[in-house]
Amino acid sequence: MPEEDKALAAFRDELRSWLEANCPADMRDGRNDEASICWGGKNWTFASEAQRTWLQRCVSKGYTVPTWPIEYGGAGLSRDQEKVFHQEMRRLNARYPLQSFGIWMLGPALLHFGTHEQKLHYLPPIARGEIRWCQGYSEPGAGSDLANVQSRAEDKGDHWLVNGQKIWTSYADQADWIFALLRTDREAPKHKGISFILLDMTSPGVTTRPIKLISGASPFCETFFDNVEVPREQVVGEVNRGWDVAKYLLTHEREMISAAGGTMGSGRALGAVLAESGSTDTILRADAMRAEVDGLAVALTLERYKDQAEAGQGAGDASAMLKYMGTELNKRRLELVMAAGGSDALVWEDGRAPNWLRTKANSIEGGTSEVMLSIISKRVLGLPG
Amino acid sequence: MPEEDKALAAFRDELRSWLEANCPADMRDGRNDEASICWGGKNWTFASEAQRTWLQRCVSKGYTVPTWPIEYGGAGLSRDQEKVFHQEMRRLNARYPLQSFGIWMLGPALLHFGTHEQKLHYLPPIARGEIRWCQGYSEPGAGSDLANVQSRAEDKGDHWLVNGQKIWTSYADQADWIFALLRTDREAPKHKGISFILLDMTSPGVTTRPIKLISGASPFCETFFDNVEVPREQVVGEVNRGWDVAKYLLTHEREMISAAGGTMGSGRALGAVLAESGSTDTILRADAMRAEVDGLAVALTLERYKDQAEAGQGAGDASAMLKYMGTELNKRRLELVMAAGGSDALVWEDGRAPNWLRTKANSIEGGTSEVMLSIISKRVLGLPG
Amino acid sequence: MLADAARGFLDQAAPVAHLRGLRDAGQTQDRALWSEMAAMGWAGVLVPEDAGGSDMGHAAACALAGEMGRTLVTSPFLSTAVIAATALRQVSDARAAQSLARIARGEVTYALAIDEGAKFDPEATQMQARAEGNGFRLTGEKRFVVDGANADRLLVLARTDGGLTLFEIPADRDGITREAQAMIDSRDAARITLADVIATGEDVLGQVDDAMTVLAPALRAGQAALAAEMAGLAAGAFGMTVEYLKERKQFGVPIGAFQALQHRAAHLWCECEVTASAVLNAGRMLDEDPANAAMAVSLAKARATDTAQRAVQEGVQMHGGIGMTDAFDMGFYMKRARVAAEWLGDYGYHANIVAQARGF
Amino acid sequence: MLADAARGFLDQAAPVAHLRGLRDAGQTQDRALWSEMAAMGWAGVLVPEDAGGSDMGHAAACALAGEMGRTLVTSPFLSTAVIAATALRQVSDARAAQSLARIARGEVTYALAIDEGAKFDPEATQMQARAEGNGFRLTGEKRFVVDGANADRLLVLARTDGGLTLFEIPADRDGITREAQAMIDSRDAARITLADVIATGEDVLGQVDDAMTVLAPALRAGQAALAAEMAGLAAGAFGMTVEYLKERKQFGVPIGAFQALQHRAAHLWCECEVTASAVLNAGRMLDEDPANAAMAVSLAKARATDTAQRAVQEGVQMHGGIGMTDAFDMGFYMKRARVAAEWLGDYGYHANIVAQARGF
Repeated sequence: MPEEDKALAAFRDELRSWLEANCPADMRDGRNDEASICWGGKNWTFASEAQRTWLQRCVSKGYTVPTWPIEYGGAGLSRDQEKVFHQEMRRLNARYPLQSFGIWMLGPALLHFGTHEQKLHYLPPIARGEIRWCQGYSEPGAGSDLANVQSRAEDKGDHWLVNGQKIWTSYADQADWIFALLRTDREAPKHKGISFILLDMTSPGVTTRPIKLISGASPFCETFFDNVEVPREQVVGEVNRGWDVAKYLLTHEREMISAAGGTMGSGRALGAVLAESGSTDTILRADAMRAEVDGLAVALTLERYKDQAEAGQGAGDASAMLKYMGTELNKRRLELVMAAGGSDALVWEDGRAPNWLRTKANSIEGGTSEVMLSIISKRVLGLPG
Repeated sequence: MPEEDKALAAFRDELRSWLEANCPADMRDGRNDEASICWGGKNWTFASEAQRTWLQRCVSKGYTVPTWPIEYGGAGLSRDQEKVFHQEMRRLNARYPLQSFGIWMLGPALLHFGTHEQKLHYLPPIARGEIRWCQGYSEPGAGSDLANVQSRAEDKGDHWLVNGQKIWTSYADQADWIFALLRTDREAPKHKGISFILLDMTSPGVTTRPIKLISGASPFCETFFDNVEVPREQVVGEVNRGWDVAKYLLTHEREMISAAGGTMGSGRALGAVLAESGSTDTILRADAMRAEVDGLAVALTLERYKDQAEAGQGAGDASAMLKYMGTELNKRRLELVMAAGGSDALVWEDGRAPNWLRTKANSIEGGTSEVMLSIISKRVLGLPG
Repeated sequence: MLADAARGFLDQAAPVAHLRGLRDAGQTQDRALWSEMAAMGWAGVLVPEDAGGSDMGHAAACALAGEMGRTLVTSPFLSTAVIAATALRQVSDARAAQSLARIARGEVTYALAIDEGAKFDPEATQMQARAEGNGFRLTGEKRFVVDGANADRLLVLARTDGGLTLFEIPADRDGITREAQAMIDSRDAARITLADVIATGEDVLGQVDDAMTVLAPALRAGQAALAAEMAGLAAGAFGMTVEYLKERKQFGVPIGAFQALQHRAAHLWCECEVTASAVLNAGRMLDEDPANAAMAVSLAKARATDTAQRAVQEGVQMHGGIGMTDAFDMGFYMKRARVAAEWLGDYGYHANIVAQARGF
Repeated sequence: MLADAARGFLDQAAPVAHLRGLRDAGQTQDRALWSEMAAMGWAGVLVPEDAGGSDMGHAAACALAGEMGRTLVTSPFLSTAVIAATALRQVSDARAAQSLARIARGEVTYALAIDEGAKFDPEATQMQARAEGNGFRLTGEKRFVVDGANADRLLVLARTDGGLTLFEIPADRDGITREAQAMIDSRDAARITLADVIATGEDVLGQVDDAMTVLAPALRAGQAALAAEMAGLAAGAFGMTVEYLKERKQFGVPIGAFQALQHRAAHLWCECEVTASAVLNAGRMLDEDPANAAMAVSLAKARATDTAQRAVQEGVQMHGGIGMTDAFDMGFYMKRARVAAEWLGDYGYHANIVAQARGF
């Protein structure tokens, strides 16, 4: 066995022992639905003692953000180690100890664009689940035209004065801080006058209003800024260059959302869903077979792109493909889960319907499928217009 | 029974007896493939004595063009009688005695736009299968932009002088006459300077060259006009208003092509194809079931639009729907026939492959599927742009 | 004509906001609305004239159902005026005539209790109707009984010694427990338990051990009308979507100017047109040749299920974020399309009937 | 690296025009081209180094097959260098080693004779191998024997007393009649009749009654390489289509500026990328964990079949009339995609293997 493989095997052994010894029994059910997720934050109420214990133990090892550098609260794992980490987590059917927009979105942005001071200040509290972040990108009426930012941050010398409105801010009503795109130069072309700014949601002048969705849940809010004062240094990257940060994060977000569909390879096979339903329906079976074939292949594609990213080839515009294929697949998959469930799945309390309806937003949020296809068409294929 | 129904029943009885007595046994195999069709024309060689007899007997009753007026060689049937006619033909599995672009295309154009003299002159020879027509619309490089007509007919007083080139002229090498779109005013806007002109293919200066297709067959030609002189009166409709005739015929052609897919309801069910193959493949079966459901519904739609046309509501732009759905369906259907046939169908002599490949042209000729969708989008739905 | 009049009435009396209002109030029926419909002859659309009905036939019933689908009207129309009325018409006795007359007057509502598993499958019925004296004792559980929580009377399919038997009983008979389910389409569906419920010979609709003579025509009528409702639903969702494409602007132009959306909208319109043909054909066949209408009905239900799902999926996607909000109506269409897809047989169930009729 | 070099060579030596030339000349093989490939180590890609091979593994074989798919290269690569070589490698005797060496030198070509019906189904093999003395007598008919008219030797699957047995015999042995079929993809496939053909124990590859130990790995290797060829074919057809979208003008603009076509092209690219992942994974699994590679291989063949068909259908449609002409290359892609779809198991066959592995 080459030296490298030996080191990896040793890491696996050590990790496996640690997980066996430290993951509470109640955290080994593999659940990842709304009710079981630990989001963290100042106002977080743990659903169980096991959830609290599991978070604390993972924090102590840096396992909430395994690939982040150790000095920012991570475990500094390599890509190969990360794969082992996920494999071992799955082997134990362990829940993820913490999930958050801080981990998924702001963290990567800060790691790429932030100053050392910003990283030291903001990342560890994210890794520890102490500060919960939300994302302020979309504005009413802007839709897919994300650069159409009207909310503005005026330069008042030592602070920014923020006014405007955001929409589709996920869990803004429960978040402690928000990272937002704000217009800092109204004269510049659309993409050139935007900055990426961090705001404390408890600042005077910030209010939120949940938006009720067709699933009955309210994961999104409208967020209003009324003369909010924001310290000057809370800009990430250069002033008026926030669109660069946003683009970077959009790519990241696409990969994240596509993972929802892409994890099918490791998740629950449609075969099990179908077998459980006892259905002998030819059409349903054929559709599920196709979806399973496609799901496995999309999952492999996600892995392939992650490997390429590790090797220094970022997915770049191709992340639009992952987002598009992953979310469209997830919609198909949940349609099949509903069909397999028959009338049982049509009752709210059954729980399948909200998940099904939630998937419909996957191909809209973080850039619609249509926007993804246009990105591919123009930037990957080089088609005109 | 109402008076009307009684008359129809009497017509059915009479027709049934006539068909039983007159349709030769060899013409009762329901075949409609290339090898069995009777196209007629000056150079036509009957494939069998039965084919000749069947044509002659039908001509004597006007049954080659059952809905045309009697004075032009038809049987003057009403829409209800026409339905009965097709039902009784199908009941006997009778072949159609004659098929031709004269019947499908030029006839309807002349009935609508021609003078009484033109009708008397051109229609009866079509009905009798004496003159075979082809259609000269497309030009090299014009593609879907049919009004992009470069071939021109110059006004020389008593005659037109025709120069240019047509492409995709079906069976031009076997046709006696051609109806063509030719530019008669080079200054006018694109759609305004075109005339619909009839040409004798034996005129000096007309040459044809067959185009070999991927199916191995050559149903289409390139046709060249080199200083061809055409008598002045051989224009249908007004000079420079040929686009009106063309549009009318395009609608007609769409319905005709869509019928290929649309007759599935009366044609061979995919179930029989599948049963014969002995396949137990879930995917193939499910796809065939879906195609059968869709095929029956498209066939009903074709009937519904024909009924509306009879009631005075022309299908108009909606014919684009019939064309689009019919041809796309036919492509799906032949893909399934090939899949059911397995490796047997992959040998040229088996005969299924040429039919399969031929269907690929259905969604291109007579206006592509994309053109049909754009027509629907703009003219039916009123979407902008 | 009928459809136009119905549309005019429903646009006023029962737009989607009416369903929203009922839902927000925690209700699943509006008896006053049903009385108005009855007064217009809708409740009696399939009731013979001598029983006080308008006897307009299945094509007309489908036309009404289509209009109701367009604005997601909640009413006992399908369960009572279509399914129960058709079942009762198969029986020519005075009691049935009386029941039909009450249906036509809007005085009584019905629900059809068949399903016991998660999928429509009448032949799999296990509910026991044990013979006792001159009558029966019914025991078992029915699921997904559409309109079951509000209905006055139930049509219950149960297994007797020699086959299946259809019972017509009041919904409040001793031993019956009804549990209203919170359905995603905000309509009435119930889980109904029968514990040793007494049924006499008089409660049998049609003949003992021969439910299908009465039930099969009723099911076909219901399936055709449900297909019509779904085709109307698809048209309603599609209409909303086309309007939105014309008015909503992105990147400075109406999104309906984007060719990719144009072609998808055009395709969807084609699907709606083709489905409309299948639905019209089903209604016509039920009126003209009911004995041979099974394939036509299944064709309509299969096509309508498929088209409605496409229409709502494209509807939500083309509306973007707003389509996902409860404040917007598209979600109601999506949820109803899902429930209607399952009721009285899903796509696969009906496609299979078509396939068998076509020699698969 | 390997793929880039291969592409450079094939673009010169075997563009689609090469296949067209063979077809127009009524031929289905080019032995000179195969010799060149052998000289580059391609014929021995799966032959051990001590038998003179380059032993580059399945991932490399798939990479080569992918490049051949791109320009529809006609060669004995799959039948000989992949399938036969993998079968022979399962046997560790001197004869097999000798055969492998001859394969690596490009001296001998093989064809795999399994199918007897219209669909791939090895277990359904009926060809009789009757025991006689120390040997066998083979009688029966094989269909769709790819490369069978030109091959020097045949791998024949037949039924022996206790199961299936794989025979490795010269194609010109007494009693063998080969009938070349005019295939739509203009390649070699034959119908082969065996009438009382003598086979000795030496002709058995592996053990009597146990064909699958040798055949199964060979089939998986062939299926993976065929999937790679189809993925390459899809990429080739797609590349032609994208170029055409950029250059062809209609209504005054390049047709690639029409958003509806853009989105379809973008979708097709996504499908190609996803299929590429499945193909890469199949090659890797065959190299790293061959015992557990079955699902990965079937996943690749299913995806590649689906993607290739999409690519050629969109390719013909987007090219309009010209795509239908024989003078244009797209038709060759369409016809090869159809044949490759059937060879070694179609979409349904492989999707079913995936489904079973996933608990369906």
